[in-house]
Amino acid sequence: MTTLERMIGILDAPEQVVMDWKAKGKKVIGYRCLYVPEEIIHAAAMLPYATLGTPEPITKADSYFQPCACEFVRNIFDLGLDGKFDFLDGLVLSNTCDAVRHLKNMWTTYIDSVPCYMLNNPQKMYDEPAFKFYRHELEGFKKTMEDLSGNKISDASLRESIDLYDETRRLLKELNGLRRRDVPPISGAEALMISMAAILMPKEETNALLLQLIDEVKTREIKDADGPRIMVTGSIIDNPTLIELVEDMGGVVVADDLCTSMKYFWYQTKPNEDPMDAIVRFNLERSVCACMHPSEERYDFLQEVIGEFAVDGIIYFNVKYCHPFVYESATFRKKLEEETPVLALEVDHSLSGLGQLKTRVQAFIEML
Amino acid sequence: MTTKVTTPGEKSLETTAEISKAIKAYYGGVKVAKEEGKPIIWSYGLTPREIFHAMDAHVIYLEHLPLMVGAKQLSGHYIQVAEEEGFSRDVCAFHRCFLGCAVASERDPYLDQFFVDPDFIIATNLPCMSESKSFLYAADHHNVPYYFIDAPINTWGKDIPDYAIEYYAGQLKGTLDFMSEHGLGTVDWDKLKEAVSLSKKLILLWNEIDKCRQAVPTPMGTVDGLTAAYPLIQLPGTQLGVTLFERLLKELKGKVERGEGVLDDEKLRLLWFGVPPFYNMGLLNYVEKYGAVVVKSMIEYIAGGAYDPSIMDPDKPLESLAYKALVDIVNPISENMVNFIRETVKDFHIDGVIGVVKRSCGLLPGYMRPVKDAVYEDSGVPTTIFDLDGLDIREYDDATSKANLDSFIEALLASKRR
Amino acid sequence: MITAGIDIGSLTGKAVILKDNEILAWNLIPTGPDSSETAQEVTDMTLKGAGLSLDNMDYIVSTGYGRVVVPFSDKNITEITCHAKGAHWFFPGVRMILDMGGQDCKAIRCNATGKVTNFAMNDKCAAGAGRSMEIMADLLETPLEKMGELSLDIKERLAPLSSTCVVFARTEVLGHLHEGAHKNDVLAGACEALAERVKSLLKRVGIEADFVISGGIAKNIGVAKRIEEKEGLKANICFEPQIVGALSAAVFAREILEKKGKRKKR
Amino acid sequence: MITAGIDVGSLATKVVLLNENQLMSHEVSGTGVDATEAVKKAMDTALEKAGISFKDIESLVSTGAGKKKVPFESAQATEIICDTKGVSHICPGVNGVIDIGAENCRVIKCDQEGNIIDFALNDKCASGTGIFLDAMAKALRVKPEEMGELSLQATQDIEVTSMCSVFAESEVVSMIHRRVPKNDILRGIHRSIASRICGQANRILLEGQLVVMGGIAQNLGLITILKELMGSELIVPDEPEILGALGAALLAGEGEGEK
Ligand SMILES: Nc1ncnc2c1ncn2[C@@H]1O[C@H](COP(=O)(O)OP(=O)(O)O)[C@@H](O)[C@H]1O
Ligand SMILES: Nc1ncnc2c1ncn2[C@@H]1O[C@H](COP(=O)(O)OP(=O)(O)O)[C@@H](O)[C@H]1O
Ligand code: SF4
Ligand code: SF4
Ligand code: SF4
Repeated sequence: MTTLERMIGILDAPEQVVMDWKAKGKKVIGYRCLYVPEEIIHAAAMLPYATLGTPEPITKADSYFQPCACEFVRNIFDLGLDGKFDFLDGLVLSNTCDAVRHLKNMWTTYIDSVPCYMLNNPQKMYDEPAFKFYRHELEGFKKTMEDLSGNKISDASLRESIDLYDETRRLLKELNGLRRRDVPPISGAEALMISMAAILMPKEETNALLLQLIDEVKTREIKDADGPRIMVTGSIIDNPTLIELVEDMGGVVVADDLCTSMKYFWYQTKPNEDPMDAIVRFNLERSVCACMHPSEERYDFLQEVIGEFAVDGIIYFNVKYCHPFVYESATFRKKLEEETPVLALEVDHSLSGLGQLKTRVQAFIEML
Repeated sequence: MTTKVTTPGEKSLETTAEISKAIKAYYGGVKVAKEEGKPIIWSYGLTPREIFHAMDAHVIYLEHLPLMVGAKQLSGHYIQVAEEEGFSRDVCAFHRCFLGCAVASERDPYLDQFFVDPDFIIATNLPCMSESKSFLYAADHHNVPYYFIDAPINTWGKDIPDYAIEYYAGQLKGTLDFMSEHGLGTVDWDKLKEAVSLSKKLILLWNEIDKCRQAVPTPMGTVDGLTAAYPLIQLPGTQLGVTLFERLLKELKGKVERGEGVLDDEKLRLLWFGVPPFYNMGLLNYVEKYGAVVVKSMIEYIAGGAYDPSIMDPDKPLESLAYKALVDIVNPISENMVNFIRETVKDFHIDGVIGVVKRSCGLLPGYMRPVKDAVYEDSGVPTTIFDLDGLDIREYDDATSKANLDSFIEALLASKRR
Repeated sequence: MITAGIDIGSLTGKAVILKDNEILAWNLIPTGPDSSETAQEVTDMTLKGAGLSLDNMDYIVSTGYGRVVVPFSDKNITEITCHAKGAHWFFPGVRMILDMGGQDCKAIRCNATGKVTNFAMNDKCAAGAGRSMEIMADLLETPLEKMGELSLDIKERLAPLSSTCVVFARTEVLGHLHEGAHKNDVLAGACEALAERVKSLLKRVGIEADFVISGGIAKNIGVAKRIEEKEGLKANICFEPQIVGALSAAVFAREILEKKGKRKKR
Repeated sequence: MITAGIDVGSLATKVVLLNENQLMSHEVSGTGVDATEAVKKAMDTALEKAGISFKDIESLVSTGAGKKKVPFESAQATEIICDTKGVSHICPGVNGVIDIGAENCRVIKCDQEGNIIDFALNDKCASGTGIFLDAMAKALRVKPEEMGELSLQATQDIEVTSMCSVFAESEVVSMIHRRVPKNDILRGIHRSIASRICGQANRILLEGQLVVMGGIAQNLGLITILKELMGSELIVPDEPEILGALGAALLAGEGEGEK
C-alpha cells in the first residue's frame, strides 16, 4: 500500500484513530472550528478530534433546529443525538457564527453524554484589546482542559505541542506547494483527503507519514491536467465529492481556501514568544473563516493563492444557510471577477441535487 | 393575491400615535442633517444608541429602515434588488432589504424622504453575528470607513467578568474616537453621563409600562407595543424618549384603572415569539375575532427591554452600556432568553406562544425549541411554531399563516373549555 | 464538412445538421421515455431529411439535459456554452442570451466571439420555467402556442400570480376563475409572474441591450414581450428558438474539427 | 340528533351524516373548480343514501380548505380540530394523527383524551403532499391508486433527490430513460415523500401509536416506508379520507353549528 492510500484510508474509519488513542487510556476532545487551539488540548495529553459531518440526511436534529439553520451544524447535532460522538470526553466549540452558537445551546440542553464548552474567540483581528480578551478566555480554557485531563499544562509542554503542530502545518504546506506545478502531483480531491486525514490523526504519526508522502509523490503526475486550474473555496467541505465533481468535469483543482485543507496549514505560529501569546496571535492574525472582521486578510490570501497557483477560475461552494460565507462571497465576487471568473454555488451539506450543480460546474469550466 | 390580504395593524393608544410621529420626525431630521452636510452613520444591532445621542450623531438603523419600508409594502422590491446583486434568499431579509435600499439605482419617493447615503458605518455582531458581514458590503459599495464592535457572546449569565466588560467598553471608546475622527467633534463626557442616566430612567419607565401590561384585560397589545418599543430601542439617552414613556405610562395606568383593554373580554392571551409580519401587522389583530390578544412580543424587549437597570452607573458610562449590551436577552448562549420568556408566560398569564421563524434569520431558529420546551415544562403552555418571514412579503402566504393561527387558537379554546 | 448537433432537453429533443455554415436539416420531437431513443429518433429523422446517414457525419456534439446519453456523439457540451454560440450564429452582435427551456432558465453573457463570460441559472424550485407554463396551459385549457397571444389581449390587469409554487398556483388560478376572472387575464398573470422572475435572473448577470431569447418559451410572446417591456429592450428571436442549442452544438462540432484539422473516422 | 360534517378539500369533497353519532351515510366526490356546486352534489348524494332530506339535519359543521365556499349555513372548524375529533372517535387513545391530503400534510400530537398538544402544517412547497404523488403517477403512467402496491414490489433502493415536485418529475423521467424499473422508482418516490413527512412529524416529536388519514393513507407503499422510517405504530382506518368530515359531524353533535 502506498503512503497516499494509507492516509486516505484513514477517512474510511476515522473512529479507529480514536480507539487506538483511547486504548492507551487517554482522553479525546472533540472540537469544532480552527479557533479552538488544538495545541492546548494536546499539551494536556489529550487528542484533539475535529468533528466532521457525514453526508447522511438529517433526521432527529430537525425537531430541534428549524430547517433554516446551517446544515452542517444540524448534521453534527444529529450525530450527537444519535450518540455517534459518545466516545468524546468533551466537545469544544468556538464563537464563529450564529449556527455554532446555537449548537452550543442545543447541545447543552439536549445532549448529556458529552459536556460541551464554548470558547469565546473575538471576531476582530489584529486588535490589541481583542488579544487581551482572548488571552483571558484561553487561560480559562487551559484550566478547563487541565481539569478534564488531570494533567497540568506547563509552558514547556505547550511549546512542544506548538512545535509539533507547526511541523504538521509546515509539511502539509510543503506537500501542497507541489500543486503549483504545471502538472500537479496530486488531485484536489486527494489533497483534501490527505489534509483531513492529517487533521484527524495524532500529529506524531501524521508528521512521519507526511514526510514519506512528500517523497512518494514528488515524481508523480496526475492524469488529465490540461483543463483550467481551479481554486475551490466556501464554507466547510468535509467530503471530497464536490471536488471530485469539479475534476470529473475537467477542472484541475490546484488550490483551495478551506478550513479542512489549505487554511489549516497555511500559517505558522511566530517563534520566540510566550506560548499562550503565540497561540493568541496565531489565531487573531490569520483568518481561516468568513466569520472574522475585517475580511481584507482573507481577500489577500485569495489573491496570493490565485497568483501563486496560477488559478484560472474560482468556485465557491457555500453550504446552504451559511450566512457568513454567503455574504462574503457576494462581497468578494465583485472584486475577484475583475480578473478571475467566479462561480458561486449553494450546496446542501448532504450533497443532494448534484445534477443541477454539475451543469453549472461544467458550463463554468467550458467558459474558462 | 398577497397584496390584497395585508392590512396595517390597528393601534388603539394615543401615545403610540405620537411615537409614530416621533419616528418620522427623527428620520426627517436625518435627511435635513445630510443636507446641512453633517456626517451620517449607518448602524445596526445593539450598538449603544446612548453614545450616538451624546454625540448628536444622525444614524440610520438597519433594522428600522426595513420596518418602515415593509409597512409601506416596499420591502419585496428592495429585497429583490439585493438578490439581483447576488445575495442569496437565505440571508436575513432585513439585511437584504437594507442592502437593496443601499444599492438601488432608483429609490422610491417614500424612501427618499429619509434614506441617505452614509459617511461612515458602525456595525456589530450583536444580536446576530453572521449578518454583520452585510455591512462590509455596504461599506465597500459606498466606499466609506467602517468600525466594528465585537460583542463577546454571553457564556456567563448575569455575571459578566471584568475583562469582557473592559473589552466591550474599550470598543465603545474606540467608537467614540472613530466618530470624532470622522467629523463629529470630541465627546462631551458630561453629556454621555447624562445620556446614561436618561437611559436608565427610560428602562425604569419601560419596566413600569411592562407591569401595566400584566393587567387583565391588557391595556396595550403588541400592535401598539412594537411602536411603543421605538423609544426603548432608538431613543435611550434622550429626554424625548423619557417624555414619551412618561406619557405612555400615564395613559396605560388610566386604562388599567378603568379596566379598559385592547379587548374588554379577553379569552386568550398570546405571546408572539419571533419577528411579526411588518407588512401585514393586521395579522396580529386577526386573532381578535377569537377574543384573543397578542399581549406581548419578544421583539419589543431586545435592546434592554428585559433589563434590570439598577446596575447602571452614570459615572461609569461605557461600562454600564457594555453591561447592558452583553446581558441582553438576544446575546446568544445564555439562559437569559429562555428564562425571560419563561417568566413572561407566568407573569403575563399567557395561554399560548406563537413562535414564527423566518427562514432567513440567523438568530431565532436556534431559540425556538428550547423556548418551547422550557415554557411547556414550566407552565404547560403550548407553543406553535410556523414559518413566517417578517419582512419578505414574497414568502408570505396568508392562507397558511391564518390556518396555523386558526388551528392553534381553536385547540387552545377547546382545551380551555374542558 | 458535415457536422450534427443534438440537443436533448427535458421536454424536447432537437437535431441540426450543418454543412459548413449552412443548415441542411433540423427536427424537433418531444422527449420520449428514453433519451437515447429520442436522440436516435430525432437524428434519424433529420438525417433522412438531409438525405444523409450517420456515416456522413464528421463530428457530432450533444448538449442539453440528456447530453451524456446520446450514444453516437463525439463530445458533450452544456446548454449554457451552446446557447451563447448559437445565438451568436444567428445574431452576431449579441451579448446576452436568455434561454428559457422546460426545466430551467439561464441568463448568459458572452463576448464578441460568442464565448460565455458569465451566467446564472434559476434555482432548485421549478416556479420559473417552461414546465410551469405547460401546467398553466393545461389548467386553463389553452393550447400552449396560443397562450402568449391570448395573454396580451386582456380585460383587467390582475396582479402576477403570487404562488411561488407551480403546484399551488393551480389553486390560485382556480380561485381567480371562480371569481369570474377572464381566462386571458389569468394567463397574463402567469406570464407576468414568469417574466418577473426571469428579469431578476437577467439582472444578476448584468443587462445588455443586444440580447437574444432562445428556448421554447421564446415562442410565448406573452412572456417575451413582457420581458422586453420591463427593461425597455428589444429581443432578437430566430425563426425557431428551440433549435438554438442543437444548432450551436453543430457549430461547435465544426469548430472542434477545424481545430483538430482532421476528420474523425467513424 | 342528525348532524352533518362537510370537508371541502382541495381535490375531494367529503360529506358525512350522523344520527346520534352513528354513521348514516357518507359521500366522497371531486371538488373540481366550483366547490359550492361540489358540496351541493355530495350533500344530495349523501342525503339520498341516508334516505333523509336536508331539513332533517339539525346541525352542520364544515371544514377543509374550501370551508368558506359551503353554501349552507354552518359552523366552521379547522382541519386540525376535526381530524383529531374524528380520529379519537374511531381510535380512542392514540398519540397522534398524520393527515396527508392533496395539498396539505398535517401532523397532530394529542393526549389520551384527544386534546391537541401540538401540530405542524406543511409549508408552501408541494413536495410531501398528494399532488406530488399524483404528478409522479402521471409521469410514470400508473394510476395513483396502484402506486403503493407497485412500490412494494421494488427490488432495489434508489434515491429521488429533488424535493421540488416539478424537478422530481424530470428526475423520474430521466430514470425512466435509464430504464430503472418502475417499481424501484416508485419506491424511491415514496421514500422521499415519507422522509419529508417524517421530518415534519419530527418537528413536533410525534411518536407512539398514530393514525394516518387523508386520501394518501390508502397508499400502502407509503405507509410501509413511513412505518420503517418513523418506527411508530401506524394505524390506517377504513376510508381514511372521511375522518375530517366525520370529526366535523361529531363537533356538530356537540352543539356547534346548530340550525
Ligand atoms: N409554440 C409554443 N408556444 C409557447 N410556448 C412554447 C411553445 N413550444 C414550446 N413552448 C414552451 O417551451 C418549453 C420547452 O422548451 P424547450 O426549450 O424545448 O425545453 P427543453 O430544452 O428543456 O426541452 C415548454 O415548457 C413550453 O413552455
Ligand atoms: N385509493 C387511493 N390510493 C392512493 N391515493 C389515493 C387514493 N384515493 C385518493 N388518493 C389520493 O388522495 C389525495 C386526496 O386526498 P384528500 O385527503 O381527499 O385530499 P383533500 O382533502 O386535500 O382534497 C389525492 O392526491 C389522491 O390522489
Ligand atoms: S457552515 Fe457556515 S453557518 Fe455552518 S457552522 Fe460553518 S460557518 Fe457556521
Ligand atoms: S436577528 Fe435575525 S432577523 Fe434580526 S437581523 Fe439578525 S438575522 Fe436578521
Ligand atoms: S414550491 Fe412547488 S415548484 Fe417550488 S420546489 Fe416546491 S414543489 Fe417545486
